[in-house]
Amino acid sequence: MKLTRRNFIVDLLKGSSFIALATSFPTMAFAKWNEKAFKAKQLKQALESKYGKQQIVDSGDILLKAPTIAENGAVVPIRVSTNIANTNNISLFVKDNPTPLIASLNFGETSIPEIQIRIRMAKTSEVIAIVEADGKLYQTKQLVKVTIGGCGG
Amino acid sequence: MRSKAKALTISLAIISSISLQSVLANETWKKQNSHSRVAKTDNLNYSQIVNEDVTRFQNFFVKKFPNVEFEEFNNGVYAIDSESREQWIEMEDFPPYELAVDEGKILFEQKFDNGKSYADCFPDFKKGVRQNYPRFDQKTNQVVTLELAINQCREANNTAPLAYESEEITSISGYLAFLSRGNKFNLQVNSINAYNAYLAGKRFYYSKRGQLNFACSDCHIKITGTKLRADTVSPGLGHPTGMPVYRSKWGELGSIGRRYQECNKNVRAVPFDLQSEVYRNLEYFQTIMSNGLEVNGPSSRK
Amino acid sequence: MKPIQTLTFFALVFLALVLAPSKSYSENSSDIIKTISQAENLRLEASKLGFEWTTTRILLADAQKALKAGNKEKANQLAKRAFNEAESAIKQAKFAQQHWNKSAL
Amino acid sequence: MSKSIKIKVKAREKNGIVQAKLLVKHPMESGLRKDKNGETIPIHHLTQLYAEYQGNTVFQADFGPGVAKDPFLAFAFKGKSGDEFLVKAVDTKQQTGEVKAVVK
Repeated sequence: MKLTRRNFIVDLLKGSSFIALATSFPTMAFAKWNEKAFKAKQLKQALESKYGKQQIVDSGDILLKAPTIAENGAVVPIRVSTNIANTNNISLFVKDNPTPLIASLNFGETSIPEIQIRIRMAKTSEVIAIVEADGKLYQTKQLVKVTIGGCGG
Repeated sequence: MRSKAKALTISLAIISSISLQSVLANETWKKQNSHSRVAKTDNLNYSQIVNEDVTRFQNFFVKKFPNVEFEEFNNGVYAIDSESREQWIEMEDFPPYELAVDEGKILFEQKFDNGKSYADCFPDFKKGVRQNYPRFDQKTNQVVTLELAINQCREANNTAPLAYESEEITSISGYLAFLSRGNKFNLQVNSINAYNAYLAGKRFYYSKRGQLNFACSDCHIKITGTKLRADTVSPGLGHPTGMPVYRSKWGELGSIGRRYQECNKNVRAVPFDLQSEVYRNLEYFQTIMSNGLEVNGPSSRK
Repeated sequence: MKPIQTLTFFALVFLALVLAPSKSYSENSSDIIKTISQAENLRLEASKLGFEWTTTRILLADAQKALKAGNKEKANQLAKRAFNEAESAIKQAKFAQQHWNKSAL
Repeated sequence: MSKSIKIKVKAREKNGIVQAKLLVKHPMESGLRKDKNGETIPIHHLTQLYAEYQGNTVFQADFGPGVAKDPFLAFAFKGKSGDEFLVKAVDTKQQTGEVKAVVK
């Protein structure tokens, strides 16, 4: 891959703005940050805090793209997308992280259920993506190896 | 005196015409040193020796990795490791160093108390200056890295220098590198003093040190491409081109000096100070070995 | 005279008993201290050459700590290891000086 | 509501879908790391992020400390080139950030 100054400048100047302003949050359109689920130390607790006892079924309609071997557990790129109709939430869990719930992503009516995110992994673990659609829960899993590096390239 | 020098110039010109590289070096030199006869003879000898080193060094990697295009070597380990490369491409999609580049632009444009700014020290910054560093400064007889030049600029404008590896200095150097993307390194050694600095860097590169008894070259030449525990060892060609680098391990931009310190510690050798003469000479040597590659800093690495 | 002689005798025996361990301690300790300081000098020499190992300092600090804690055997061992390391680092520097060019491309 | 959080957004429209990518400058301290002196660095991470387009929240994210430092997120919604949209973020210290971006 070639990163040229030219295509970079175009991105930098046209594609983005960099105005950071102090702001207030007058309306919280979505649910409150789920403290109990995010602070849960076991996957089971995290799942229960987020979904109650609701059943989660395995699904082949969720695409979870994660590296087989993570270059560095500090930054693991993940992609999730699904074609399950009426998806309103995709959540990511790392089973063996100190706190397994990583992120919960809510989709409005006009948004597309596909995301990319960079996560942290403390060690080799299953990464689980759970899709919520029409009140039902679907999941898919992938093992991501996190190794102890030597020199670090 | 004059005819002797002329004869010398002619004979050296013949030698230099053997390789295109040294002819180019000679041209560069003519522009720079038309007033200095001593430097003149030095230039031809040393630039030729050095350029032969460059050719041997680069040929080793080109032969070692026949499927890698020469231009690709500035991508470090990602030029040779496809699994890592995929994750890196994900990172480069919106690399974390972009925030630092933006910050660097803001810092670069700030004025010093005397009304001047960095642009007065780096008049060609828009065209890109990264490829000119590190350069050998004849006046002070030392290698000047981009980071050192940034601090020299501050001091020339009565402003306190920045701490090396501070967010400010790495952001500014990251911004300058970014503006230089696509420019090729083509550093030439033009004097005996510059050659000595180059040689000191070269000696360091090939000297075993630390409890593990490893030289830079042991990892990055001898066993490059193999796995060292879980990591593929990157090729020694192209290390400086992507500097400064955002390492995921650091979570921020850092210079090649910070990386040198890490490497030294990895082999259990006491590291040198940031911007110490030893590291500046090493950076000089390594950058010269990367002549012909494009600047692609700042970069992201694991 | 006799009681004094007896007293002196007992006093000497007493002193010998009391001082014996501390005497052998001070001998050993001074040896260890000597090894530590020799190792420290070699470490500094290696450092000047630019070839100091990170591990040597740690060994020396640990040797000092062990000595303070009264663990002479351990202190002695650590000091000797530090000495050997520092010596190796200097050898390494000299080796590099002569041979670096052989591995150069 | 003191220091503001820096957010950088890139958004591009293709066939009526806006691909938005953002990077937030944030340490994302997990509360598990120790500093050089062995002291635990207090937890400090982003908790929520909102994307507003034409007055509606089209996308919303809740983060725990398991999101990498300087969080990156990409999402997509129906929209068109030239339109503005807004991204807001808040963290555990109630610091906030906001950025307006124009869809390419």
